[in-house]
Amino acid sequence: MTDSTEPRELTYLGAVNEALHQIMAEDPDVFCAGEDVGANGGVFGSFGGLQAKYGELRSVDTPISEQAIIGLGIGAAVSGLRPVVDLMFMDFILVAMDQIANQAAKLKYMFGGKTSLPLTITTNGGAGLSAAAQHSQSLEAMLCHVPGLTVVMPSTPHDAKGLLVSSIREDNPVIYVKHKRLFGDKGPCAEELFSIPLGVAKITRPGNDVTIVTYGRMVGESMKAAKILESEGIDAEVIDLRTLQPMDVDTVIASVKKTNHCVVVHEAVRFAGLGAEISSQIQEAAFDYLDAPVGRIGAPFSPVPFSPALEAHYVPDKKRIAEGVRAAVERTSLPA
Amino acid sequence: MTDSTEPRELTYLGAVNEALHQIMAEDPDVFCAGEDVGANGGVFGSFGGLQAKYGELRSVDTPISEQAIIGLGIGAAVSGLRPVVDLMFMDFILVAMDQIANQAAKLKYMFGGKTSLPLTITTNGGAGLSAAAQHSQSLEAMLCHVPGLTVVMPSTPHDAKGLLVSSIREDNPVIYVKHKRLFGDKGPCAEELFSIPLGVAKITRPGNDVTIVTYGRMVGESMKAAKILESEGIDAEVIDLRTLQPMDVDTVIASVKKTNHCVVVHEAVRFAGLGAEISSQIQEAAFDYLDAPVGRIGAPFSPVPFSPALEAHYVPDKKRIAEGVRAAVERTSLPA
Amino acid sequence: MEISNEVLKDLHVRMLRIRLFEEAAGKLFENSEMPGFIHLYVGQEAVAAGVCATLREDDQIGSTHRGHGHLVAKGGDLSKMMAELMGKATGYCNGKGGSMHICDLELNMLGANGIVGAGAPIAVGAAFANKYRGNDTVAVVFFGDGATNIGAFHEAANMAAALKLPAVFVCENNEYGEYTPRHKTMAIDDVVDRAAGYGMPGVMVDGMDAVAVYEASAQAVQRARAGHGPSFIEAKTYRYYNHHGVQIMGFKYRTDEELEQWKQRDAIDALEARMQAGGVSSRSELDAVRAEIQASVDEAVAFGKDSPYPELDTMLTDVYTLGGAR
Amino acid sequence: MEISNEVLKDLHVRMLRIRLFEEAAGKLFENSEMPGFIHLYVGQEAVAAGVCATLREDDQIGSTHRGHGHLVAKGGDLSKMMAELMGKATGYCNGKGGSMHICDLELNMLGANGIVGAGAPIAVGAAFANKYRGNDTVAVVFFGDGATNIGAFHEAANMAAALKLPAVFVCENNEYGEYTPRHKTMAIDDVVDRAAGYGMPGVMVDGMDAVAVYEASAQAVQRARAGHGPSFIEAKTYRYYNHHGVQIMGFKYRTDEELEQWKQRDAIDALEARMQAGGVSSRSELDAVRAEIQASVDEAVAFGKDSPYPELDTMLTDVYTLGGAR
Ligand SMILES: Cc1ncc(C[n+]2csc(CCOP(=O)(O)OP(=O)(O)O)c2C)c(N)n1
Ligand SMILES: Cc1ncc(C[n+]2csc(CCOP(=O)(O)OP(=O)(O)O)c2C)c(N)n1
Ligand SMILES: [Mg+2]
Ligand SMILES: [Mg+2]
Repeated sequence: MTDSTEPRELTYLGAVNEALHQIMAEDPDVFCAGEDVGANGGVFGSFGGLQAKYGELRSVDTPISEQAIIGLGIGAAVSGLRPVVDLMFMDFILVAMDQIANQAAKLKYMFGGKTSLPLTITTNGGAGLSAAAQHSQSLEAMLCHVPGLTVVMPSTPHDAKGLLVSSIREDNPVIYVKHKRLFGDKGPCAEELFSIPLGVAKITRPGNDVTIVTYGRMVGESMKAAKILESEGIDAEVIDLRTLQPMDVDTVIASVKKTNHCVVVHEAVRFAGLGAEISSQIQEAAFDYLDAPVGRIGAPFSPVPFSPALEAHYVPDKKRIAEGVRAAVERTSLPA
Repeated sequence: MTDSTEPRELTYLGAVNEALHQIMAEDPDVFCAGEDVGANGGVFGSFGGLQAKYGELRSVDTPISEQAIIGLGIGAAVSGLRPVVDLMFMDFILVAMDQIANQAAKLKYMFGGKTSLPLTITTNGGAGLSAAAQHSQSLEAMLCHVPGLTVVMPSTPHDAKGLLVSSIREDNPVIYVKHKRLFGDKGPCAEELFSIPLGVAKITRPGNDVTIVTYGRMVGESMKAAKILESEGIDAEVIDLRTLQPMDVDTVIASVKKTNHCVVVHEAVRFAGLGAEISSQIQEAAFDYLDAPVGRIGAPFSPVPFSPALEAHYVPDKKRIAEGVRAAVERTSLPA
Repeated sequence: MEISNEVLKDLHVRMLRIRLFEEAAGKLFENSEMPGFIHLYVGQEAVAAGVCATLREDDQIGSTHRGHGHLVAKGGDLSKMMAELMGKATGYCNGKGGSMHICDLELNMLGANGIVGAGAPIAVGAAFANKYRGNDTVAVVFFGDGATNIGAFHEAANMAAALKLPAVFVCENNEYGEYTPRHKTMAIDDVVDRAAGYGMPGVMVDGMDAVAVYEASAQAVQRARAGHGPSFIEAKTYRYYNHHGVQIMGFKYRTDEELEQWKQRDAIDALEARMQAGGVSSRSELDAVRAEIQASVDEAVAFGKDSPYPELDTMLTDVYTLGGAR
Repeated sequence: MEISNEVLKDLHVRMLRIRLFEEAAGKLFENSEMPGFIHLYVGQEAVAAGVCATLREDDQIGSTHRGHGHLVAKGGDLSKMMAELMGKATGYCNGKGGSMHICDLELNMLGANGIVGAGAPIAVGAAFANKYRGNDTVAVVFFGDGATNIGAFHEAANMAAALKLPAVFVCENNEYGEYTPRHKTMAIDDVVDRAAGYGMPGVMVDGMDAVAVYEASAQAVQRARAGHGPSFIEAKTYRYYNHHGVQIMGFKYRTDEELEQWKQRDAIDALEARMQAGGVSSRSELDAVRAEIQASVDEAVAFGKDSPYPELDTMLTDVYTLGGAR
């Protein structure tokens, strides 16, 4: 069953953990590996209880060796298993980027299609915890630029569970990125094993005046911004992309053709961020529908600052989003 | 002296080598290090003759250790030297991405500004030699997304020399990317040591009907396309960005305001490539001047294929560029 | 260890198949009938042959940029190989991979790799899958001396030891990484000195002696099969041709004399001498074997030449496995 | 080696400065007066103190995520440190770096590092600069036991040995990487077993004995200064607090008994006992030293608390050095 809507509540991290428990019960080829993933259940708890239930071979504590962790997953996936390998922080993809982008992403193609690569890489991205420049990044644009990869970023407990199940069932390398500041967020989530198809965006709030395209933790901030805007008479449609690669551009374009205005919001650095791709695609496919340029809201061009006094202003929030949307909507009335 | 135009001809690689010889003569703090860089002068010859002239300490053969090669450069730069460290192929930045993007790019900021980092990373990018998926990539978009980095891609012998001199003199980490298929290209290049400022684009061909924004090897292909288009009555302005980060957006915007049409051309994969950033910025700054969406020409969404039969169609060429420009220009006449 | 005549003949055939295949590939490359980069295995045949002769078909091997020899030794189809090297649709990778990515997953040859050291973690992943499944399959990791300096290799070796995986690490020490002699890039005399740091037993063998390699590999493979974890083998060997391509003499980075000295100890010559001396095969029998292999190489060349290039519409296939999101 | 009373007193002060600074930082963290992650050095003081006491100010040190101790031992300003940990404008990094990036380039402390192993190649770069300049300055690379499993560390160690750089590699083996015991992540008993693979001399010392660390370091530093290349020191030690933050007892990954056993051998207690027994300092003299250091720590805390947060307009400065293209 797909997209269940039962009322039970779970935290975002609880949903991830439940998905792992259920899919490991279902499929003996699924195992988890990473630093502190086994006995300790992961530093954030995503893998809690798995080793007790499934043993050390299916819940593996690895050395601090990000390259070998990804390689372990690649080799096991080529051998027909369905590994879930963990990188503690998204920033650490840079340590293992060769294995991710030169190996996992390309093997199938380089081998003329003669393998599949059912590998899931889980990781934790995003700022807001004063974790400073090397533990706070949102690097999804780099990953989406690499043919062969699939990139998923859930925004709710329900999506966290359903998208993780699909990621693990996917026969391609998937990078599944949780946001650290969503871990404790509660929301409805069905108890049974269910999946949400990858590559399908969700209209989180229908609206007519402007489209806000976003994902991850910025979905919540965008929803708050939409509420502010509503009180000002601006009816925003909020689209949660959920999967960034492949991207559900059709849903975005259909929305923009209706609203004629669009703002893309992400936490990542704006320059060469995913907002640029989305903005360009909208322009290409809906040029004549746009009453204003597609706005882009993202982090400014600096590393993530440590001090909470700075970081609070670094990460986009509902206020900045609302401002950006206002600017986009008001632009219509400017002289052309 | 800047932007000299003496008539002597040099190859692209010869210009690089000459720049290194001259700047090492001028500045005793400059040294080169990398795999086969010393005794052998680099596998492509960029570093030829340096060890004979400047000795083993200024022209260092390193182990096959891309992370330590970049780290060597960072540590030496923090210590006040001006290292030039080499990654044989641009694809190998992925092996060293932590040192490049988490360390070199961020140290100054994380340290509250208390250091400068005069590090140049030289490398060789681009497809067209049947070098397959791991030796043919154009990964500049990833680098440009990282605050703290500067990215340079010369298109001619003259630029190769002048931009390398500026890169080495720059007090920030610069990735200087040569294109493998330009190595043997000959062009005018002044004999004396000269520099070309980073961050300044060059209008390679002035024109009135459409702006082609490009860089690296695609400059030559775009110039050829412009010639084809000229015969069809389309007068293209070709802009060679030369430096991608910081990007000379002003020159691009000024041109688009004049031509009202724009196509961005690069060899990199289109999705989340730099074309997206350029297209978005144009849209944001010149929305009302655009008669058609900004076109983007780049590689399709696959790894670089090995077979010449496929690769020849993978890399954009003058024909594809001309087609893209035609589409952009003709778009004006479509019903809005 | 008792070495049977069958093993000697097997080693001979494996080595000769590599040698003749590589000589042919080199010629095509010199004639510009082969695109891209090729890293020939000639000179090092005893290593791939000696190791692969101790393996079962289900045992996996991880390879390097210098991978032709490994695939031939594992039983690779010469025609599909030659076609791949020429970028043809009939090649192992349908022309998409070429020399640096050639593979046969049915033979459990997990692919050459263009990134030095990167094949090691992947092969270790295969070793993990063996342990996971509780079978007694073994994964062999081939790598050069230069590769032991790169992080991915180190992580893979340590991971295999820490998880006690059924793996065998085989270092082909040909004393150079591209054009840089080994002593410039590591401060140890023997690469095998690194084994102790991983907690693996390590042995050094003459990589020009296929029998010695066979014996060392048999022991290491047996150890891995029995669940006792990984081992390290350093095989001292030499490549006859240039790092990349064919050119052989007149380099600055190594002397012609050095090359000639190694060729004196050519592994195929040595084995043929031993077989003749031991009455295993006569000269004419050996020649017949060579002729047979040469014929199959010639066939492979013809197959490659006659094969079509891939159709343009295959360019964007095989990026993803279809189904699911794709 | 003759250990003078001055050295003993120096080691004592260095250790105590770390201990009291860290205890204060831990309290602030527990009271939510300190943002982000902190990795306390308490328990390991003998290592940083013993090593840094053998260094000159121009000698560089590369550090880790657990870097406060290294900076204090190198002579760091406690007030600037405390302010940085609190994210204040007056901190070492103007609040931009925090605990994981704290540094003092004037003291040649090249920065804590949030990426395990990543500080090693950078420190090796500093060692290269020393050799390049022909001076006799030495770079020390601190790293944990867990860090020796990551590629960057391996490459750095090998590079230093291959280029014969003036570097000293100091492994602080506290037997855990976060919550995973060392024996799960490497198949060797002693980390120092890795030294031979790099061609470096290696020694193992009791990391709870500042004098032992001092002696080993003095020798290694001397060797590096004299141009004989890098050495490896493994110091067996223990962290008293949790991997991150403060919580101390009741964990599953290690027992309270194990912790208590290590605390019996506390480095500061041991040195104080030795100093008293040897007539170097009396209890009351030691207490006076402690009181003085505590006062400077209290001052640092007050400084940190009273300091302003960085102004918003500093957010986008310091990304680049201005001039040239910027
Ligand atoms: C990460 C990486 N760095 C550099 C290269 C370029 N390169 C290809 S082969 C090679 C030498 C490898 O030496 P070794 O491991 O000893 O193998 P050999 O070529 O001697 O068989 C180098 C440096 C590469 N392919 N990948
Ligand atoms: C590349 C990387 N992987 C993982 C982490 C998360 N992490 C931070 S500290 C640590 C443990 C390090 O162990 P060790 O080197 O022994 O140092 P210790 O914490 O014991 O002092 C880990 C895994 C990281 N910061 N960087
Ligand atoms: Mg070699
Ligand atoms: Mg530790």
